[in-house]
Amino acid sequence: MIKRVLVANRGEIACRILRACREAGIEGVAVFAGNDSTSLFTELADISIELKGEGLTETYLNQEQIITIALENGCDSVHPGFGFLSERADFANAVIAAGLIWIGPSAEAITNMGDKMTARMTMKAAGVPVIPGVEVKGGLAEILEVAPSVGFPLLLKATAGGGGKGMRAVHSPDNLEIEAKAAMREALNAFGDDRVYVERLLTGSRHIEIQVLADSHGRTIHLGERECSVQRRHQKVFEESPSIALDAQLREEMGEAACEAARAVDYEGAGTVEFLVTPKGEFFFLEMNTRIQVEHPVTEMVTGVDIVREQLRIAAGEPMSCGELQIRGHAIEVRLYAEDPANNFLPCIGELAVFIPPEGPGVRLDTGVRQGDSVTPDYDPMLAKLIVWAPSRAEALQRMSRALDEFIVLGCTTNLRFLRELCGHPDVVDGWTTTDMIERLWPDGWTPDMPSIILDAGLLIASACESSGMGRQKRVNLSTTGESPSPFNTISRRFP
Amino acid sequence: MIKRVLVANRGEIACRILRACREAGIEGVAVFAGNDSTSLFTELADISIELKGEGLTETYLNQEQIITIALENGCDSVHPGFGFLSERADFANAVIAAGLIWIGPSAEAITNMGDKMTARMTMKAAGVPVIPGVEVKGGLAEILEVAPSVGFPLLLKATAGGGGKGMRAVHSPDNLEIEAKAAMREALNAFGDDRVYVERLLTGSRHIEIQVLADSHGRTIHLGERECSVQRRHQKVFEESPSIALDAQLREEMGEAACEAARAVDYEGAGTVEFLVTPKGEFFFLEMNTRIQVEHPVTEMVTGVDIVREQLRIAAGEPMSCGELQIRGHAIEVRLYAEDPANNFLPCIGELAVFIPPEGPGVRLDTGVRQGDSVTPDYDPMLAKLIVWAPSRAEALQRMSRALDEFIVLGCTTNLRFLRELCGHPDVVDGWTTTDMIERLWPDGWTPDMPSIILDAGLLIASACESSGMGRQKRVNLSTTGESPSPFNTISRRFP
Amino acid sequence: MEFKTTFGRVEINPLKDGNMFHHENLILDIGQELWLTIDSRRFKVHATKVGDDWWVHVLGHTLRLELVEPGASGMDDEGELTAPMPGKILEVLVEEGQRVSSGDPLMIMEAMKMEHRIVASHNGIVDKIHYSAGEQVNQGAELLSLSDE
Amino acid sequence: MEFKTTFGRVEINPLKDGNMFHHENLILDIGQELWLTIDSRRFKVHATKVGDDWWVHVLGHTLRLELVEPGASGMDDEGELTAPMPGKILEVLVEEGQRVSSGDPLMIMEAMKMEHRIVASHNGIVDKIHYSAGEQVNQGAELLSLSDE
Repeated sequence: MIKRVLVANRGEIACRILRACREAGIEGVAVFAGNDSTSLFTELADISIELKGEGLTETYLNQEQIITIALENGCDSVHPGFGFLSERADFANAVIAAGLIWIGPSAEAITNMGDKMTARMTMKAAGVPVIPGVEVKGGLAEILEVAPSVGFPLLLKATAGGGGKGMRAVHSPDNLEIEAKAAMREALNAFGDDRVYVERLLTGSRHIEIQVLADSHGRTIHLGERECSVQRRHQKVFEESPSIALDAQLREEMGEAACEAARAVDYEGAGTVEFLVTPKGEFFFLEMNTRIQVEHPVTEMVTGVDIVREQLRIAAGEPMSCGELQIRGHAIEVRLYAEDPANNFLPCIGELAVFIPPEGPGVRLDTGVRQGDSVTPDYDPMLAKLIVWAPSRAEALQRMSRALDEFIVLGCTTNLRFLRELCGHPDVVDGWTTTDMIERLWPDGWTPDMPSIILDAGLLIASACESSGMGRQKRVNLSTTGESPSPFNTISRRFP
Repeated sequence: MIKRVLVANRGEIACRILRACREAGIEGVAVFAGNDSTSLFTELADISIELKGEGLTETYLNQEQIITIALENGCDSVHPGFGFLSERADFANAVIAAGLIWIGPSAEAITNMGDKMTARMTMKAAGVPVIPGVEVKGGLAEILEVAPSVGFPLLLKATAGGGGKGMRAVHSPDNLEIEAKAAMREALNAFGDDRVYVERLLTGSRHIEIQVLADSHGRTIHLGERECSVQRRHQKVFEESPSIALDAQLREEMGEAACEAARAVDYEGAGTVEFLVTPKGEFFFLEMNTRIQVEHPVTEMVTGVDIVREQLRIAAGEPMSCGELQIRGHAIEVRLYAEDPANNFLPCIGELAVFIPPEGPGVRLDTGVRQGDSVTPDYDPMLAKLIVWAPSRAEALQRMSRALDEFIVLGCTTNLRFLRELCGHPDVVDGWTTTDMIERLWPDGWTPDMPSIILDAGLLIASACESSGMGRQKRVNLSTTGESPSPFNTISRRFP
Repeated sequence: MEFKTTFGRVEINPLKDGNMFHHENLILDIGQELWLTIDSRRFKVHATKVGDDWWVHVLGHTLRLELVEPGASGMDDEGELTAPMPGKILEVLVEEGQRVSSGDPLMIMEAMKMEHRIVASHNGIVDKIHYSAGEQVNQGAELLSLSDE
Repeated sequence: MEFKTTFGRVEINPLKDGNMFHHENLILDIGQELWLTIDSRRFKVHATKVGDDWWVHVLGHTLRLELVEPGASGMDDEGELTAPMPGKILEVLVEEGQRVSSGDPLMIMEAMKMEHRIVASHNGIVDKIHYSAGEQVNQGAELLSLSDE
């Protein structure tokens, strides 16, 4: 029985978990760094406690402080979300040692899967195919030595890592050293471990992952696949379920392989097994993410399973509530980033002076921000996940396009227009999505296709507003009666 | 093939239809009265045309003007939404006579079902059971004459009507005359027809309706039931699907009866057959609504069928795209009204100075308003429909409660708190929902259950804000940099 | 400071300390947002002023608190029957000088496409009728007055 | 009025007529909301000013238009390499006086938990290096300057 959960995370995933807790009748305790004191997720918690210190290490990565807060506030469990401490076996152990329930798999499962080399070896032993490559135990020298045997293009990956950090594609030997150093440094900063391994870069492949759930009553199931091929900088921007590349047989084979992978490490909870699928339909194990995944909503929408709520049930020792796998319709997620796609997708900062999400049937927004919030360099630049469901893939793309047309963000550059054009691109419409598709479609980088009438209109609007003194006007009268609402309208609004 | 639809409606249903058009690649033309010139639905249209004139009769009920606008703007079809002209056979005929496609059933089907007396007779002939009652052909005198034979309590219903207008419950002969006059007058104002009929009031019954779809390729199907028992002033406030009162056999019997009803009038398009179901499981035909229904979203969420999009397909002569009926999970809708439940649910007006809808998984909001809009006496006081889906009824109620907790509306009295208490009431949790449940649970009217600490907190907040000059302050600085966003933040925001 | 609430008039004078306001075990922090602390738990709250009314949202409850200007009469309006919303008078059911009992229907008005009945709030005599059938009325307009017997 | 856009500097001087502004076949109505009319179709548009930048949303496109104050220099910044966002310099790969080619990596900085490489925008000589490894930089800070050969 779980009664009070500490959510050791922030932003949209903290909101997601806190809402699930509220629905389950479980109290949610948020912890927040000083610069998050007015963030949305702190509003959704039953109790919000400030983390002392500055920077990630002293706050969201501070295991001791988080566990102390959990104990002082009567929590019986800890949900780590994704990122941060979610794949830290030592944290899982510390949580359990403190007498709390860890909402996730065992520390052993995290260790076995979190270390990519161990995971490769475990999977090989379990008969799951892995990508050709070399596990590097030494440092830079060994990378330089083994790279030629793997061949170019190759991929350097942080052994301890995930989320694109410490990952570098190397297309020729000329860049190998500088990329290897960068990958090792990023890996060290992100995961405290600079080990890197070298893998063949399988171009033209699809990134397809299987969601698995396993409870303590011996049941391990899969919830079908997510296709997450469309990536830039090795981070996903467009995810969908089901994948058009899978037929029922391949889905069952990959689903069974994923369940095997989970069983091989006595997995409990929600996890994701990632595969690369080649154009020929071969699939290779990439890694297992031993936590809830950013893109879990697409699976929730096609299967009808509330994955976060099942996590809570499983951690409490209850059996999963979901029945037979039942996939219905099609779901797509796009990730709204504060980044400039016209400048190599470089992150941007700014102020969400206007942030108006789309509405209407079949649209879900998972976000941790609302109008008025600032986008700072302190945290990940993902602003929101926009997810749609529709009876068919074609209708889901149409719905996503409609929703993106309604979405308005002013004050910070985002990839909104890029996502909109992506949804209308013939290759996406046809389903020809591969991990290198952004480079393939826009080899010289993406620039917005802006008709001159749009630029003219923009100039007209800006100049008219400026010359009307709108930029310095103190207040605009909202009502027709002459009574103005308080400025608290502005400061109190929320778009969760 | 439909290419450009005129939407002859306003508010949330116009938004719903315009979004469906956008997704289907069909252009949407909105028509709006002068007092709707900045309403949300006009933004969602490809073209928005102002209706000349004042009042409903000269604008949204002005058939001639609407058809002229459709022709002048190259429309090939008209969608009437619900209310307004949606059940006017003469309008359907005029649209067709103008060479346009009518997105709805034939004028004959509307006439047969719209006139409640004819509908009763048609259903009797088709073998569908109807409620004991008397069809009145004369006026007030005949009502007074036949009432005793029906017995009290009885229900007076507008023959031409729907939506609670012209409907009056009469519990004793003393009130009969005044109620009959009121019902006739309301009916005349709302439908241009003051005929009323007299029916036995079946207390303790459930209001259950079956959604049907029929295309021009000979296929007539049902999409399961909606339970709409929880009503005040004969208008629904809480709807759900599926109903716990139906087992698979009763669902199939009622579904078959509904399809029979549709076939009896050669129905095409989306329609709803309403039944009263007694505690013993007998069901009686109430009426058929020959249009899209306010509460259609709950059916969409459990069946995965996009009913509005199917309407567009059917009107274009295409077959329905939906396959076998597949009901998954549970959906609930509540209607947010500008009304004071503590004052007999009397409508209220005001300004939506703050309007912050809930977000998160499984939540859908269908609304035509956003923050800053005024609620006027000109139109129906329904502000929004909040719909949730979850794997089970218990989880759907928990999710609805969570969503209502997040919903914030300031500046106009609403039934928000009433809905929140309703969702937590043991009778609702147990599913003991009957058409008279609000009178049963709150015989002396509902008043909010407000702990004294809430009142204290409210007073503290109001006095602190007032004494800080917040009520007259010109602007609040949103950003941390000293740069303020323009007041256009305020005027340009939208919460569709 | 005094407010009219649905539970009557209440006076409150919180202690101010910078951006913090105190009242019994409640602390309100007025910064860019409003945060209320109750027994060391903090909650985001919302407030806006429309006309003389403060609208407050706190812990799922919505309150409308009408500010009473200092010096304003402490009397509530009595004996007046006002239009609950703008609309049209359809029928006047009584005459001036007529004796009525609490609950008797006095007028019928139409607004938001529904009919609403104006009923006597107490026993009395119809003193004055201000509108006749067919007339438009604004919200809060005094429709008729009842004197006590 | 002059604006810096991603397509260069543009001057625009719309005609004003009450709340209506005209430019070629475009009409903007500035009231409580902004409505743009193009060939008799009307569209809701959105605008807000943050600092010197007007942000505009029109027909699915988002524009950032920097207002150029009258009399301001018409020169764009040239030869300067600025920090694209706030962050920390991790490594300086060149020295002052060094000749570099367009595309050569010059510095590596870290921000938002990612590494970003600062590369030479054109062939030239490193004139001045303003930051060394380990230093924090603000967005827009000039990191180093390149002179043309």
